[in-house]
Amino acid sequence: MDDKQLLADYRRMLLIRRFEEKLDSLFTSGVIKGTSHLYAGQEAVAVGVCAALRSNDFMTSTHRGHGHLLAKGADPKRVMAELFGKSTGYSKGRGGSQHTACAAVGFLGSNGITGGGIPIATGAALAVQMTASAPLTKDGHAGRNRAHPDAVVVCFFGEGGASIGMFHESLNMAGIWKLPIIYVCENNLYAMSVPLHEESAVQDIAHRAESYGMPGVIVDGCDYFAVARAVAEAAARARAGEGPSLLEAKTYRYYGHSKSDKREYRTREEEASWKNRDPILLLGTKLLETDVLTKDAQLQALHEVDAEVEAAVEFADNSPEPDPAAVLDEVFA
Amino acid sequence: MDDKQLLADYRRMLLIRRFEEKLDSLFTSGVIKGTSHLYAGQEAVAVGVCAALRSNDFMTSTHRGHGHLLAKGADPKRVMAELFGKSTGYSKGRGGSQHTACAAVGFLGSNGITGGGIPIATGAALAVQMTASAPLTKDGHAGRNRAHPDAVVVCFFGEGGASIGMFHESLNMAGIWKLPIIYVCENNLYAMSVPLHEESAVQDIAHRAESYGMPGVIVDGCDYFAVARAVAEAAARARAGEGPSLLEAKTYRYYGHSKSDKREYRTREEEASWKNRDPILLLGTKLLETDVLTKDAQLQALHEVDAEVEAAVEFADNSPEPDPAAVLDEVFA
Amino acid sequence: MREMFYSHAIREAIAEEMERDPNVFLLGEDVAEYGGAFKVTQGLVGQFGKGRIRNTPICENSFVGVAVGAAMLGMRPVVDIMFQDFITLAMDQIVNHASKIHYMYGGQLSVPIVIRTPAGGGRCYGPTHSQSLEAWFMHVPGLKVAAPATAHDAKGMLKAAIRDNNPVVFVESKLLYGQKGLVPEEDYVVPLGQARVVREGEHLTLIAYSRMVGEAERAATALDREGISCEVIDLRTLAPLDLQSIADSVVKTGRAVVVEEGCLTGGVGAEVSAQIVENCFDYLNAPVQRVAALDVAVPCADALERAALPDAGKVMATVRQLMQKYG
Amino acid sequence: MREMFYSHAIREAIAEEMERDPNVFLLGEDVAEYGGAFKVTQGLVGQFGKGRIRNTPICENSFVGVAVGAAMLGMRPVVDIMFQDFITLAMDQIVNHASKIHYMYGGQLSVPIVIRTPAGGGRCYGPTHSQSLEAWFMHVPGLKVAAPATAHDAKGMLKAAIRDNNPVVFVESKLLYGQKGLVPEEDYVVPLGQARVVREGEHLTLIAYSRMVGEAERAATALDREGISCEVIDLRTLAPLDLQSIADSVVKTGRAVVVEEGCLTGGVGAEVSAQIVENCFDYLNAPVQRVAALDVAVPCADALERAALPDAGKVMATVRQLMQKYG
Ligand SMILES: Cc1ncc(C[n+]2csc(CCOP(=O)(O)OP(=O)(O)O)c2C)c(N)n1
Ligand SMILES: Cc1ncc(C[n+]2csc(CCOP(=O)(O)OP(=O)(O)O)c2C)c(N)n1
Ligand SMILES: [Mg+2]
Ligand SMILES: [Mg+2]
Repeated sequence: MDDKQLLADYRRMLLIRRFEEKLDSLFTSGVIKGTSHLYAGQEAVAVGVCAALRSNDFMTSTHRGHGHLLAKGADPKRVMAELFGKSTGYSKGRGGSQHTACAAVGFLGSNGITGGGIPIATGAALAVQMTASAPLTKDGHAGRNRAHPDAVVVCFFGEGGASIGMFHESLNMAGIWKLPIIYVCENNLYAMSVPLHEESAVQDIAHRAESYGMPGVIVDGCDYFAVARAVAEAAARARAGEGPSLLEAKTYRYYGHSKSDKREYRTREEEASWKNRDPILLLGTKLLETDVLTKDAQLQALHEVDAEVEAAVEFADNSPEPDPAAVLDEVFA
Repeated sequence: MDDKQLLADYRRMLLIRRFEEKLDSLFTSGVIKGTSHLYAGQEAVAVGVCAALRSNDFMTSTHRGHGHLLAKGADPKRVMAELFGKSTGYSKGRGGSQHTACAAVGFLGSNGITGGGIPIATGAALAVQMTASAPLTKDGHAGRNRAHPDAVVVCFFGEGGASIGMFHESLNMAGIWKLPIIYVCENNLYAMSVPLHEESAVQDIAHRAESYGMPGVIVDGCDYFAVARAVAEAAARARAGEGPSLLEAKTYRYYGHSKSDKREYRTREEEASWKNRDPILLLGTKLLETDVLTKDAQLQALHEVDAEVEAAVEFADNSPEPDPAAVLDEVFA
Repeated sequence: MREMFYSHAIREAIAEEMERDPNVFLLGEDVAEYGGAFKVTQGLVGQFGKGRIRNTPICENSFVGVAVGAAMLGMRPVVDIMFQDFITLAMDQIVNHASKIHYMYGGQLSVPIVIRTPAGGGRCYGPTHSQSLEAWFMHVPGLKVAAPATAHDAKGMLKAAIRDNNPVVFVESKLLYGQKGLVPEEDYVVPLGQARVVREGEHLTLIAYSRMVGEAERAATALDREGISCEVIDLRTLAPLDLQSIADSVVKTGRAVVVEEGCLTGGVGAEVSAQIVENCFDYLNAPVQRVAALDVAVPCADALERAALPDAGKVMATVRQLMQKYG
Repeated sequence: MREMFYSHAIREAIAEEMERDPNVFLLGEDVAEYGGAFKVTQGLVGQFGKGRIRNTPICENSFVGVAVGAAMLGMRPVVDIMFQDFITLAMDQIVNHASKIHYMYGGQLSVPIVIRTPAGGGRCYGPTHSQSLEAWFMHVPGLKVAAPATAHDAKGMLKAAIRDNNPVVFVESKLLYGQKGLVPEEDYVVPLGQARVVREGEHLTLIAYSRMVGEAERAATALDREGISCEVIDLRTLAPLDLQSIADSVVKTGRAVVVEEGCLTGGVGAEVSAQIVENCFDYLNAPVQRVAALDVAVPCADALERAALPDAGKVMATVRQLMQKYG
């Protein structure tokens, strides 16, 4: 990774953090309705993954999708607008936090159903593989979302999502068909309030990879470099036709599961110990140490992302409400 | 195992074989309608499993359930009557081959949905565990099917059924809760026409046990003794509160998947090689060698089971058709 | 009588039944310490422990299946499906197993489970967290479907459901959880299968269930001032459906409008309408009408969600139009 | 025109669309060498190879999800659900994903998939292999539901479904597979959403789809001899429903009976009945009636199965009764 990318990625992690902190206050103050699941604390995973991807690679996400969206290159303005329920949001206000896609950057959707994105990602990888093995002569419907024959698909899910049948079913198919896909489990120790040991009899999700004939790798989800390295390897494997990988990133979410969560199922000490290894802090320190970043540049980055977040809020705020008369538009394609 | 049980089990395996052979001809000649999945070839699994169980242990089964039913002690007459669609069948003709239960012997049903019995078995094991840990003071509804606190549950499924999400979801729960259950995968190499390597990226289903924190054991499904030994160990584990086990029995079905199957997806050579290690032949030879069985007793056993099968057919044939006017009976309990 | 939240009434029903019958237990995601997504079961784990208030991993089909298996051996599980939208994942165990086991195994086994599940929109949760899918379950023989509209009924019907020997889909309402109602001090049960006349009227029968009962009442109150007198019926149970109560009212008023929060096409209203026509045709002075959600995924944005979902205003508009043409 | 089995017409439609469009591919259990449980896709693997005629492991929800994901990237998967009963396992991917993706993601992505699935009883397969659950899918916005009754329509509608940019649940019939019908030589498409007048009549409209169209025709022929003239309408597509064709006929005859193989309560007939009442009330001379399966799991034994399922005889009985009272 060159310095430019490192700086950009550091900035991207900051952006995600500040975006989520802003959201938290917008929710608390009642400006935004509905619900939301904040990504703060897990930034090194999303940004580390994307550091090793190409822009035309694909991604599916979860209920906790803002970080993934922003890391993949979605416009914070339109993400924020979606959260505000405005017509300028990526989903035109119909989807909200849990149902935002950004096809232009290959982001195939956040997903309100735990595990729901896993088979979808697997199918996207199948489309990529079929496109690669037999270059298609005709365009797909509207040709908009054509798979590139050398693309890989990244599929995010939580360790809670690894309990649902779709995890097993999908990894099995990917293993049999040797699909170009990287399954990334963000193990943040809790599914809502349920701790890992009540969700799974084993503590490492990555070991399940053996059941599907693919490599399983555990990485430190607070370490941007570790994540990027592991994904680069998995992506190379996938592009070489060697099939899928399962990565497990050990990580932690700073906020409650959703806005109504008081976090009574975990201790403030546990939270503090994770915050000691804050992914942005870790990367920043490293970049300062290696002179990629200066204190000044760091401050400037913070100012810039704050401005970007403010601009997003302003954009969202000033955007028009969706027209209720158009509620039935686009039910069918 | 004492000689008496060995002889009884040998006879039971013969009974299953002859029962299925009879069924095949009844289907071919059009006497029985509907469909059926014959168990011939896999007898050492069902009977070996039951050799290590107590009569008040529980069992769930699959679409291929006749062998399991007969091994668990169901009456061949009433099984046959169910296949004939008669009112004397265990399910009063409503269920047929794929939907037969025999609550009296703890047989919780054959099942038309691949994998459908896996969570049900897991729930039965939970009932057993809850009964054991907190002896219940009141009877359940009608009190008929009460769990015994020291019971174990055996859950049968095929390697094809190990692909469905319920396999993963259920074993995960059993692993977390340390339930008294034995999952027995009968790996007969095909799910209908689909060979193992198109169903799974790995060839041994037993290794998946690691994903759920339970032991996984592979046994020769043609070897009655091997199956019985493995189940005895797993049952002891379960009764001691040490939790679930996954057993994989490598086996083979002699007939096609169902009556319409011409077996074009496998070779006659492969079939012949498995028949060389026929489970009944193997056990018979062993029992003859060790003088548990004599040639005369063997011949007599064959006559007896044939008579039993004939009696079952006669019973079924002479039993009354269900009354169409009663079609709505028992929709609700 | 005490004033009580709908959600607390449900909690009390569970607690009382668990006290009464050691076979009753609860399972689902986050039901223990967290008390469920809507805090309905909060506090129960302190009283009954984690064995009987049992957190599950995220696996709707199989934890419903676990309940089915446990029920077959005499337990009486109460399963929590956090949002009704997730019941899509459990359709196999509900439809192919729970609903059929008693009948298809010749009456040897039964499946006394209750599947509690909050339905409906109005909270800007979006397409996968706002659906009302209960109409599907009316189409499944062997299932009962309950959908109480008040705290009183929520408690009484849940107790009836837990004591029932059959699988019951128990539809709750996210927006009703926070509404209060009067609940008797003493032990009581509201039998499944009995509708309730909420309000008497002459000109037209409004038929609703769950949250839409309140909207129908509001509409009736407003329409009264316009000289249109509506009888309001709360179905309470969708299966079995209390046709007698519906017919008694429609025979009297000659007009009916069915109100539901689910999508119009193929909804509960279709069945109710068909049964009214089959049984009261000679008494009908007007076509049976339906007020329901538009046939669209429930959108997130407030303005869109309000456009998609039915409410008292839409009920009034439909009734006015009907009375104009057939009054 | 050629005489052709319903099953072969389906196979031909798939083959032609796969020839025409390289994005079309097939996936499901045993679809390759085995040709599917009912041999519908037999031979296709020889023509198109295992990449495009793709066996899957047994995992209905996820292989439907795989189709959804592939479709989002421009493929046009045709998914085989071996028995409609197993679609219960795939409800999440169909309802929460396939049907909603286009709308809920703001129109950025679409999901052109076809889910082929044989429904119905009559083969003594028992409760988990005989259901007709298509009514559920009418209740899901964003889905189309097709259910052809003839070889001609099976081919033409499947081609239309494959070319459609939306998810289509394509209901086939186990008992129709072995029936022959005339199929044009040339390429043709039967658009989704257009019903067909099978037979003209004066006194009453019989409305049916899939296998029940034949039963309705048989009933109509027999009733003709008794002086009752029935118009028979084949809905062909359940969603979108061709209300115009239904209304045109009912306005003419003044009476309607809806016939379906699924269970009565909450079935397709309920919706059709409700729409007829809403739109043709002033023309109705009799209550709309429904003929459907009894509300029971389809039992295995022949005598019980026949008692549970509708047929021409039951249609005739209902019509006679109706004409006696409202003739
Ligand atoms: C099928 C389904 N079941 C339950 C839920 C409710 N739910 C939303 S997020 C969540 C926990 C997910 O945990 P995990 O996968 O670990 O992701 P995390 O929230 O920790 O990022 C649950 C239970 C859901 N959305 N979908
Ligand atoms: C959910 C579901 N999908 C598909 C089927 C159709 N089906 C019945 S048996 C079978 C193969 C099962 O294979 P396996 O589990 O290995 O058992 P075996 O038949 O080999 O004994 C299939 C696909 C079904 N019954 N249920
Ligand atoms: Mg988590
Ligand atoms: Mg097999």
